[in-house]
Amino acid sequence: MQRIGVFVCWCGNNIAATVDVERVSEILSHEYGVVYSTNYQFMCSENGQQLIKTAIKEHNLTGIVVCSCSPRMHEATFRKTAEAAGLNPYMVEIANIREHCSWIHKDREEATAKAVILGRTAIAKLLLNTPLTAGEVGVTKRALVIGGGIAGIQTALDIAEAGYEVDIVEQRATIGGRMAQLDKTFPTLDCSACILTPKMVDCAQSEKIDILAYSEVEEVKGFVGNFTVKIRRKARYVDETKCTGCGACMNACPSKKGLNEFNMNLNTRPAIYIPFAQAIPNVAVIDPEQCLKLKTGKCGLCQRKCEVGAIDYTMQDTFIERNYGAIVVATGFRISDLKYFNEYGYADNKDVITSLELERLMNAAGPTGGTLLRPSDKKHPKVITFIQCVGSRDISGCGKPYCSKICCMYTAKHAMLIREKYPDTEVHVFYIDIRTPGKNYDEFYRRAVEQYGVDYIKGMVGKVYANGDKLMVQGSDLLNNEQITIESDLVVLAAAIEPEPSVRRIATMLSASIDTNNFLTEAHAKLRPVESPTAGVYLSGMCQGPKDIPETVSQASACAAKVIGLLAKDKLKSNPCVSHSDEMMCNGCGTCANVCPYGAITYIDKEFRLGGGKTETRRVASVNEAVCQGCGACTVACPSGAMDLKGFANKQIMAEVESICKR
Amino acid sequence: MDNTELTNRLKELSGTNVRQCMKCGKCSGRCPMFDKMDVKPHQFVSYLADGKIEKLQNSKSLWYCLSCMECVERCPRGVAPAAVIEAIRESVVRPQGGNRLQPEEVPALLNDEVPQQLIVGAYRKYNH
Amino acid sequence: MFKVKLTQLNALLDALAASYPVFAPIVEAGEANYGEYKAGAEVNLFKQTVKSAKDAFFPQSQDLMKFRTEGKKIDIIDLRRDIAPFVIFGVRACDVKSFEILDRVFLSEPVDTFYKARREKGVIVSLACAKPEESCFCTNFGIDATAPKGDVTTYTEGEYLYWIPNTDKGEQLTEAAANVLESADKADEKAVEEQKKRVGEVLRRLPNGDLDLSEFKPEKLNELFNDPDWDELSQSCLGCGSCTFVCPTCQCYDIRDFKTNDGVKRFRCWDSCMYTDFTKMAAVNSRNFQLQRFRQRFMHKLVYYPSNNDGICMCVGCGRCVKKCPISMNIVKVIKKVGGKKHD
Amino acid sequence: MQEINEKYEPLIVAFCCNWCSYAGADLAGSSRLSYPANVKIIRVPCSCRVNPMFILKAFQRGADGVILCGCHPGDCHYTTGNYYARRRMTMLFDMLDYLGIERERTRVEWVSAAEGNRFAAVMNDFAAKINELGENKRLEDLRCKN
Amino acid sequence: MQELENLMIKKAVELLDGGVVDRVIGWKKGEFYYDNTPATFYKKEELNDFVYNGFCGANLSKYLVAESKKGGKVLVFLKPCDTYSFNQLLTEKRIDRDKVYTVGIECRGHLNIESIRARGIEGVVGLEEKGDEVTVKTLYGDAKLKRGEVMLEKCLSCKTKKFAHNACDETIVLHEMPEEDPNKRFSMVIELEKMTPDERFAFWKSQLSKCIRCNACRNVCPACTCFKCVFDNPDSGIAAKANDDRFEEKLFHIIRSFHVAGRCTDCGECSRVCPQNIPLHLLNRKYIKDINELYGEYQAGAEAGSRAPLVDFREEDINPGENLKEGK
Repeated sequence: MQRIGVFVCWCGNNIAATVDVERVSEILSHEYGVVYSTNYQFMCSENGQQLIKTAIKEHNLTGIVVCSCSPRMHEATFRKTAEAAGLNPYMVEIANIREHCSWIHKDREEATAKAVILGRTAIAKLLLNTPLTAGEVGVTKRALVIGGGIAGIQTALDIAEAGYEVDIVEQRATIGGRMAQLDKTFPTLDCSACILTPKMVDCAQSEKIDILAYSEVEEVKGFVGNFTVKIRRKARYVDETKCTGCGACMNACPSKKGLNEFNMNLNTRPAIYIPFAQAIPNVAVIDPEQCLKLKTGKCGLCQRKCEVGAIDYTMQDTFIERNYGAIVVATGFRISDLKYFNEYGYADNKDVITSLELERLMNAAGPTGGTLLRPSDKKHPKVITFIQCVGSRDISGCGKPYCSKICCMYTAKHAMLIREKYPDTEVHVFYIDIRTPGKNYDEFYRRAVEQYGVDYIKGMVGKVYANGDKLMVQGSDLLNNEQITIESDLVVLAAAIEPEPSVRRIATMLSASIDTNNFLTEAHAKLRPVESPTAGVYLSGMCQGPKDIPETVSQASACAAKVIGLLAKDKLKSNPCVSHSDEMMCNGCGTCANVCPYGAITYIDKEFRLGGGKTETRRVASVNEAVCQGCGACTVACPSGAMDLKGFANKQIMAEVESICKR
Repeated sequence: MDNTELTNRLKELSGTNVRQCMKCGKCSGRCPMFDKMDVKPHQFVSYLADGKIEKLQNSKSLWYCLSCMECVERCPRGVAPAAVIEAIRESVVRPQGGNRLQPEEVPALLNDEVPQQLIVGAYRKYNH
Repeated sequence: MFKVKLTQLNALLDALAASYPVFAPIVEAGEANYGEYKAGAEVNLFKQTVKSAKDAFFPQSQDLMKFRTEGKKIDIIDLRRDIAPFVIFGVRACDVKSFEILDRVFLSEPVDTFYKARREKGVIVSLACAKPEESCFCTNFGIDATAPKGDVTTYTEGEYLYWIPNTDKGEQLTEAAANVLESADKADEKAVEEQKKRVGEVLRRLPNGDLDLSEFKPEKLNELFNDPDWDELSQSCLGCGSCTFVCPTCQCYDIRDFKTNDGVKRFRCWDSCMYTDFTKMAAVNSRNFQLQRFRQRFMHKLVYYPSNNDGICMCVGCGRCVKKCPISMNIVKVIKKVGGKKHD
Repeated sequence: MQEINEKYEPLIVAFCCNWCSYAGADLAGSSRLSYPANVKIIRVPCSCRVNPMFILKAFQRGADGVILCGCHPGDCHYTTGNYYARRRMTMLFDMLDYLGIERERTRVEWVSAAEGNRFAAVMNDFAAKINELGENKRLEDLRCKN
Repeated sequence: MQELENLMIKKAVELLDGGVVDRVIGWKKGEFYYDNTPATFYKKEELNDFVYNGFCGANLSKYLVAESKKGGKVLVFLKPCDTYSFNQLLTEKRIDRDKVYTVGIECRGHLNIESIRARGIEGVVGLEEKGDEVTVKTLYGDAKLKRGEVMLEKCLSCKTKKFAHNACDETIVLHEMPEEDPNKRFSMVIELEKMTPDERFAFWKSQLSKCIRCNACRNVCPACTCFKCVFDNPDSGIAAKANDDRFEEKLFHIIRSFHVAGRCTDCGECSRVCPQNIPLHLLNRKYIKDINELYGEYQAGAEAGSRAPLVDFREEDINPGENLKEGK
């Protein structure tokens, strides 16, 4: 039997002017369960709160209803008041008689009658309240960053800076990611490697950062603050602790025909290789598909050449398991497949290349040593045509519906760099729209046009076909309303970018939601842009959506700030208004987990007594209270009504309905 | 039929959503008959979107379009300029009554110069 | 004996309805059920009603009382109402017999006053069967479907409904319908006799007209209870209540409260021993498995009730459950299987 | 008819999600935008918390109209809640309509925390509609009326 | 039919003998040919009572929920429409697939004794099926009927005679089964939609007022496998046992159809078992039709593991009631 206290607030004149507060507290004092009812000028004031505290103690109240302003305003205040008087803070209900009553109704009778009903409804709900306690869980003070590109590096560095340990898991043999492949960066045109590699070195040197390169996440268990992650360390066949990165093995290797992924397959590398000069870790790796020793058992030259004995052909994948408090996804992007765009002849003509290939062709460490030469005949191209929006903004099903965001800027960069270095080169750019929002971005693009004389053509290319050693680029020039054909030596496609495909697997493991384009979904597009809806999972860089380097770095740091905020806590206090499943009624059908945006629901097998000495094992839902955010989607999806929401239980809401409808 | 009604009817007849066009001009970039056309393929889409039907109905382009579907095939927005042209063409042809190309007339019209595609297109255009 | 043309059935009912509320087999959305007759209603005397006639005396839901809280006071309000005499029309012999079975439960001490009030005011107009069905097995329970009792007995033959008052109540009813009823003659009496003979012949060859009930004796209660065949018989039972709700003799009920906008109403409603919450008590349920509940139904009808009521079975062979069971499991199959072997 | 309408005081239950619509109602309040007093609001965490059972319960108890307000699609505090609510309510409304129950008695509106004006306008409009429709007869439970 | 039955028995014997399964779920002969009962057979000899004739409309898949909790493996015979329920139960993890051996069987549509009675043919004591003809023996003489006249509603508007994907370990099909049009089942729904709200209200009022709350529809429904139904749970706030007010039936049937919306495979059992012959399938089909139209074609149970439309969404879904506005 509850003992309820009712406190009607005048809110000065805000409520009292239109609601007869005296009468409201009088009428409510007769409600079932109410043992004390009063009214006061300002309940939220020091004195008002004292009044409540005294009443709770004097009348042994088990719950209170405050008829006042919106719960969004002072629910927290009155919960604290109740707690201070020894009452469970969730035994407090607010009847909103200001915003929802006194402020909107002029008729005093009408407003008073409504206030009574709202008060009565709050009492009806409170009668069914149960004390709730916020759960507490510890936090493992270590973060995992999945992906070692600029996003992952920046996030890891910032977290390490704050004093927390971070692991970077990188699927490739080195960290650095896509940015390491770039030549120059817009809009300042500084050398990509020059700004990236120091950060890579910082990572390697940080005591707090553990780089797990050539590794993949295998399994994720747990929840915010308490993840357990199994990581596969792929066999390198080179002992990381011994290898000095001297490169002797590379020279010794007889199998030199492997395509160099770092150079976008534009040249070759040996079977044992270091991806690039500044690789971190600077350790060789053997391509098992290419290595003669691993394939045929005959060779072993590199092992003989290695002075430190780092090479081990018997190496196997190993697994490690670590605990983390937070997980950052920074899996990045790749260039999308152009197989549906044969009108541009990418597959048929060596001299039709993607922009990322052009980066390598222009880079001093690239296949041509930085001299721009056509892949086909190694001649200097005299006419270069760029095509924008290849596969972006395409809803025909062949490409991506979104704008890849970075192409306008990097194309302007390429055009400018080429005109700068090879002034005799003619550069044309077919564009649909030029999108250059960003600090100094539009100025940059205009410089390409005005200062470097790049020919921008508003229109799209219809087809590219070879004519001798020339590439004929036929397209429309919409401003001149002409169809033009440009005889070019090199065609560069600004291909759409897409999320790194492995992200799908990772998102599933993390139960982080993913959109139709495979970009991870943020918890709130505007207000929580670096968090996944799954608590404890954060998003950094391109995995969340197309963005350039400055934006990636800012997001990475924002993400780090969020992670630090989490790791700084010793305990996580969870919102106690969460779902819970009545195991006796749960069918284990799996419907609830389908609608849970947070992956808070799992299923466990449990034994039940059936009576008559019989038992049976049933699959039942189990809600992780630390992860559940209390939206209630599962409660309605559940056909048996086993799922209910604490604080907003079925019975409570129905009691409110009944109370309102009582005439 | 007032203009809005006609425009809507033609939009419906074309079966394509002209609002999806992002004005990239790829259709015109691909069109093999571009030079012969007074109104260009991309303009068919934007004129229809704007309800400028008369201009389209009076254009020579109507009769130059081969219905080769080059413009349709790789439109990134799933718009079909050829279908727009077809719709406009029908709006002109239908009121003319039965003066269409008959199958038996085709052999006489054939010679080595005429591209196959044109014959296919002609059937499509004049024989329904 | 009186008669009225079947085409004048509604006129007859209108005449009765002028003085009494009349419950008759009314067709609604293709099915016949007892319902209050209103002028123009479609009455079908040839179709077996889905629900039995027991609703007239023992409605599926019935208000008992109401609690009203005012402030912190509680008022208890009796919801018993005076019942005016009413007519229940077209009751077949099996259903007439079922009233006797219900009476033994509700009218023995302590008397169920709600039932008694209705039972006393009911005027029963019975109807002889003209065309028994294969599902009928009333003959096993000493019922003559051609000669139902009741305050008035009626027959449908040819184009007439024949009307024979049996009791004072029946005579009064005849008065009320005097304007519609005409006197019958010798030929009419002969027609009725011939129908009885004809139908009697059909009743004799009913496929389940002669079941062996000899095994169901109180002294064999334990053996019957422990019969291993209950398992198989109950295995496919869905646990729905259709057999119990169409049954004229099932009389289990539940008492529930309903929160209205003005206090709490306490009502009773039919319960079914097939339901999982049957005999659910505060702490436990004594029948946790469908086998137990299934067995309860048939043991009740064939053993428990007869042992307390002079050997009378709690079944009238109306065949409704035989027709309506979703999985075609029924009392006949139970009698044949369990009663078909010795329990010593 | 006129007489009955005069006596008839429609009862409207409004379920509002805590993050958008309830805040929108608060804003309507602080902007002193009035709407009929027979609209009573029940706060729920998200529109997806609203079970069709609640709506039917309200009608059973004598409500004449039920409205559900949530964040605009895409703006859900819990990212996807209102998408589920949208499908559920679409289905429920279809069924009520199919059973011949007046389609205007139930409604879903998306009201953001900034749309105080809209909240008041929606409630005024809905209340006027329910007033026009008259008493809820098709989904009433007579036991609740006396 | 006889040939099919023989093959089924042969298959059952083979699997029992081979130790693949230790019991068989099928139909057991009744008294009158039309009253077959679902039953479990443990021994070869018991299969003498095994039957497969035109009155095996009952969907056996729901029994597997309880069966797969027991030890051993069970053989079940599934008609094409039953395989959808089976898959749906797999989706909802109600059946342990490893404990069930499924044999899909040919179906020509099953018969309805109620339809035969509704034709005034009473006292049916036996039947004979020959091709498309059904001979009915009654206490009052014989009658001949066409199969198509007396089929179960669910068979008259059969959605498909194709087995659901991956549902059957093997199939026994002797004759080619006709292609069915999955949309023909919506004709009555469309007819109702065309009525005015008043007419619809009158229709449903008349139909639902017959409901006796026997729960047969719920208990037979393969989508209703809750340990405790909300209507039996006093804590749910809507528990009810009796038709105390007309509102109850509406509430019961609205909530029940809503709970199975997107999960109902349209097996038609609810209507088959209703003692008052309420066309309950029309409620479920309304949901199916609306889901198909608003959220894309979806057949529950076609694919085990598929995501039900009500636990899914698209950003561009319509707003509630939008499809009901005047003129739409």
